[in-house]
Amino acid sequence: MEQGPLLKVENLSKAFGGVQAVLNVSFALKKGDILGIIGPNGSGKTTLANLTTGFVKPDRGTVRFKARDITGAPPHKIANLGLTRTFQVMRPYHSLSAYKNLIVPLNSPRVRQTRGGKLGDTDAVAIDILEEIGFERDARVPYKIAGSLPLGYLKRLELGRCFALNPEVIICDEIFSGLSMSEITSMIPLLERIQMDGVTLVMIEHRLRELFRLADRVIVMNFGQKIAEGIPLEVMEDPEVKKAYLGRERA
Amino acid sequence: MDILVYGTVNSVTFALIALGFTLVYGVSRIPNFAHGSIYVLVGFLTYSFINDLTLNYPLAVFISLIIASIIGLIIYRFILIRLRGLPASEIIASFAVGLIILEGLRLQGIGGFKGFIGPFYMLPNFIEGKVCILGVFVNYQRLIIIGAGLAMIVGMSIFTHYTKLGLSLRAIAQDEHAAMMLGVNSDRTAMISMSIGSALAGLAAVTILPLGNITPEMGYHVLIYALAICIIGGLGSWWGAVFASFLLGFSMKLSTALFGAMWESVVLVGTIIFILLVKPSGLLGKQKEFEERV
Amino acid sequence: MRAKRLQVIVIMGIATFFMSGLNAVEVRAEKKGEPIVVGAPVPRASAYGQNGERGMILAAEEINAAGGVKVNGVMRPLKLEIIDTRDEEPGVPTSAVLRAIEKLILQKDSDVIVGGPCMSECGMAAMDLYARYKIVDIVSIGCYTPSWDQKVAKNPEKYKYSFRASGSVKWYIKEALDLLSNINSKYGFNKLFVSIDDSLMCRKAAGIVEKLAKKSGWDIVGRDKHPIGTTDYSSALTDCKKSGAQVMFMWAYSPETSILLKQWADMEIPALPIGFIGAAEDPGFWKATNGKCAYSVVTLSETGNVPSEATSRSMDFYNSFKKRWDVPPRSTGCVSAYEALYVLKDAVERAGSLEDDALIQALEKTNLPTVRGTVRFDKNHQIVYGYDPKQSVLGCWVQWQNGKRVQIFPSVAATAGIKMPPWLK
Amino acid sequence: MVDETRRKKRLDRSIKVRTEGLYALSSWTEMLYLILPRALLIVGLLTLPLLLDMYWQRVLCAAGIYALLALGFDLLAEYVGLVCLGGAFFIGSGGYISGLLNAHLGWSALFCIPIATLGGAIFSTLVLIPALRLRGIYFAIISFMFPMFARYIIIALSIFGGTEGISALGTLPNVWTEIYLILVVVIIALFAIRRLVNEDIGLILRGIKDNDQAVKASGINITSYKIKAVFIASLLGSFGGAYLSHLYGWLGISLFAMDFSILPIAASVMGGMGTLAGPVLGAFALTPLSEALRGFGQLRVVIYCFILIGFIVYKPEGLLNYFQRKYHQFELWETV
Repeated sequence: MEQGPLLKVENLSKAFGGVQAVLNVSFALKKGDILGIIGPNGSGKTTLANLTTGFVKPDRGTVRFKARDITGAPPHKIANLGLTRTFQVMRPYHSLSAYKNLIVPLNSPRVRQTRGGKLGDTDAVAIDILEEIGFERDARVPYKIAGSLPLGYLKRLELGRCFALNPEVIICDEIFSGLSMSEITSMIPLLERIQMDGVTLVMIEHRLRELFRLADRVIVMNFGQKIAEGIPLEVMEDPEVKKAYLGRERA
Repeated sequence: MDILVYGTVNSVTFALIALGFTLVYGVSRIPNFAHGSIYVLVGFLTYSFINDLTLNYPLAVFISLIIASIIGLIIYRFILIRLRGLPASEIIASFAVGLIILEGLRLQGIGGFKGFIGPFYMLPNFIEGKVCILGVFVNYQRLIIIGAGLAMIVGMSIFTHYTKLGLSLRAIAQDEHAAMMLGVNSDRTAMISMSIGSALAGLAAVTILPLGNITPEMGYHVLIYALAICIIGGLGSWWGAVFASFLLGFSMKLSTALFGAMWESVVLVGTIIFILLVKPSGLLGKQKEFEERV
Repeated sequence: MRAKRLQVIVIMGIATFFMSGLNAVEVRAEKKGEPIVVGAPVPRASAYGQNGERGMILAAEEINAAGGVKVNGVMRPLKLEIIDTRDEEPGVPTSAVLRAIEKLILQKDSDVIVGGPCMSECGMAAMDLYARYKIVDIVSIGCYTPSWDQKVAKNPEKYKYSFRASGSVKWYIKEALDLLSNINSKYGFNKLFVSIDDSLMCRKAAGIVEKLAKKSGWDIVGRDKHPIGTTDYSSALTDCKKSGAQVMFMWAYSPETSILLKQWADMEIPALPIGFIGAAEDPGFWKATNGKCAYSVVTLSETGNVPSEATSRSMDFYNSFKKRWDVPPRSTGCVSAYEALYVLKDAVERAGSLEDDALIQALEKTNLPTVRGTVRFDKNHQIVYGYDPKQSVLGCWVQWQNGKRVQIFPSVAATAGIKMPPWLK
Repeated sequence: MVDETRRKKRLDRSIKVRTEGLYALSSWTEMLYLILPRALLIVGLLTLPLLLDMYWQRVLCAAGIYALLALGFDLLAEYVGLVCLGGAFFIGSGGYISGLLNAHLGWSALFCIPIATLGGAIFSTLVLIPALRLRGIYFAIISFMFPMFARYIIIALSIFGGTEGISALGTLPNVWTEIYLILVVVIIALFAIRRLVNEDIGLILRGIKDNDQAVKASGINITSYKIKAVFIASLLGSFGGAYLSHLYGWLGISLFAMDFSILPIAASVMGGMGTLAGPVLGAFALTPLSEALRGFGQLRVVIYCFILIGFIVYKPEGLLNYFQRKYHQFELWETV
């Protein structure tokens, strides 16, 4: 049976001062999808993520999550419904050890509910999650101070922070950026596994080749507007998209 | 009419007081809690130069301003430079410097220094006399304040837009790291901003103080006014500060006229709290400022 | 290495400071009996405090020079322990002031406390401290609140340790009204303009004055409340001129009042300024206003702050104060603090000991002729003010005449009559 | 001056390394090594009053109040990221509530203090809630304004005793209750808060300071956690205020004095920000220092400020971090 979309965004717009960061963007997300959002720098991708997850209030438009209007709701409420995100700029709680970073989401109302109000030993739960996300327990990586971890682990930690929340949707904001090829290669199966666990992913990315291996569908943005949507390779043939990307390269 | 004319004078007074503070904060993100003390110090210095050393008035003013800017320089060079980025330490250290100045002015009997105790320290008016504007008597000193205030605002905006030094100040204010990469020396600029800020405090003092008496307690009031205006106006923004000065100047005059003078302070502090709560970015603050504050 | 040396220097510097700082203000005395320690809490940075402190030091020096206080045949010198309470300064909580007083009581082993604190909030709170430590105190600088003697009246047993040698606002208001009546009967003036600082205390006090003045036949023809810090009074003065007032009654403590009086002279307002004008009390006021304060009438609270022949000692006090400090006494707190030590000496000598109950009884029976009259305390331990120097102590209203403050009221102590400005006829 | 061929090297003491893992404790010396500093603090604070004369006992009472404020300040500043310059507001609300209850209803001081502690904390937290979304210097300045606002309101409306305040309030039963009440509360508060910051709530608060966005994205309502933290800090302050008003039997607008806002911060900076025990130590060092300087009369404040600036500039790590380093590490010179 056909289900309604999990996340439905309609006509979102936001202007900062005189700059129209996002204009009339709509998209829908089905459960189990991996949706890619691409576009040149400054095309409004991160703002779109901010608008969807409640960090910035839209000027116009609506966001519906599981048929519920969450437009303008505070971020923590949206997160508790199961829609969360990673951040482009990695800022872990650097004075804490890695697993302690997960204590924060584990204390959220959502986790408490899904685990029946009983958390037990949160530290143990946190370490389990980290191991799942690729922290070698034997090498004592989960116990290291977050500030001292290499970027690859930080990205995983960020993902783990979202994953600990038992989310239905994770919006990943440039999770590949700054990573080496081999790091990305090891990250892709992880994302796939997360998706298999029933988490729907939205990936905001610059690295097109890697994204296309994962994504079912992509949205292309330029100057705050959606210019194309479809199957990855087909979208790239779209003249608008070519113009947006090639035009930039020529400049 | 009364309210209009005196509200304007009041407002320009506030603007004069606040501009130095805004400059320093805008450029170096240092809340200079010694601002009020420097203001008072310049008042007393000028007084002493005129009365004890019998210098003529403009010379006395000039020397005091130089001293003020040197003090600003010293405060930054020897104290604040080591505390950049630690707001609590910056506040404590600059407040302590301010206290040293204020209490030092009152010390008695050290090296024959009598201490500035009592209410009789006044600076002479530049020009005595008054005119009638819109049916209200205004003395020349007040017009001078308005003139000085306008001159300062215009002067500062020319300075920050068209001189190399001013541009580097603005660069630091907008993005410290980028400016440093472009070869602007952040410490040197901050130091200069402190010394200009202190001189501006002094300039405010010599134009405003002839209207009344100089007492060390004024240091605290000046500090509070400066804080208030900068917060309301949006830090680092000239026009914000000017606008906030007018808002406060008039709301205080109005509250005095409507409810009596004891509500003046209530209105002052109430306005600050209200504006910060309702519009945290300050009246003219932009999104960047908003993100910084909330 | 360098840091080490710096450390040593700093530590040594601090140590020297500590040693030199101790006993900074000890009044030299001949070594005979053990000294009587008089704790003196004083806000040293305020004009009133500084003034009171000078009065006390002068008195202690005089008493010690004359041999000290005779207790049971032993001559014991006075040792004044002055402590800076910093009340009247912004940001200082009353608890810090009280702690300073506790230092005097507990650590300096003061036998009695004389002097401040000035601020009413501190003064009232200090009474409980004196009751707690059972130590006699004579309030003699500031703390004019009428609640003080009410508090003693409410619980005389508990607060028996507290005496007040400085006045109460209540009496000063009565004095002001009597002065007004004097003027009324002498010049036939009956139109009053009231100009005050817009502060709670001034409004309250001026309200009482207005009410009582109306009763004694004055017309209140106009009012002006100016916010503290006002620096232009021309509109208020214009109102005053228009209202036809003959007397401008003022209650203002902000220093900017000097500007008001300057403008008063410039505009030749035909109303005599009389009142509680903090700024005009200062001997430097004439110079500060370029002589434009001439004719204004102000109270200095205590006879003796200006030359007067009210009692045999008034002139002596004025002269020796001027000799000791190079400046004439200022006003409030000066004479009372000076006298308080003599009152203490007298009471201790009569009691023959420093034991509380004996001392309190002796103080209650005080009947000591001194600078501003005869010191007596009423049943609430409040010094008795009045117009007869043989029964009570006298206040002091002066007028600025030819660069000097000249006493014009109470009549017994007056050295001149009121002069009217030429533009007031 | 500085010898270029040598440099200072710091190494952990071996016992520190051995005692780090909690399960590895094997000998009494190791236990002692861990317990000694804590025991020293508790025993030191509790025996101090027995060694001091009455005046210094009173100073200790005041130091205790500043210690509570400093503790609250440190908690808010270093664990939540709220630099609160409004300590006086907590003192004032606690002091006024307790004092008014005592003066008007005649309840005893020992009964009023707990009520006022709770009441004052609830009141000041409610008032501060709208300001909680502000950050950094903006929160600092608005919190600095609140005590002044309260003061002006009391003066303007002439309520609660107006400018003169109310005196002759009930005091505590005896000197020993006075001093041990505050010391015990300080010790309990210190250890309770040290414990708290290592619990989950403490981690979340630290998370808010480090990166509030991520905390929001983790489904945590940061405002409610900030409120909790402010409530805890204001509990400490309100207790201090309530206690103060009964220590001297007085209440007045100077309960909102700037000293109560500024001094605790100085104590925290001096003691070592973020260590919790440091600010307490700082308060117990700074208050007596300020009293010891009274001998200088007016010079006191000037000298005091110089010492303070010296500390901030030349020993910015603070006393506690310095001692900690000396305790845990040794230094040696090595040639380069």
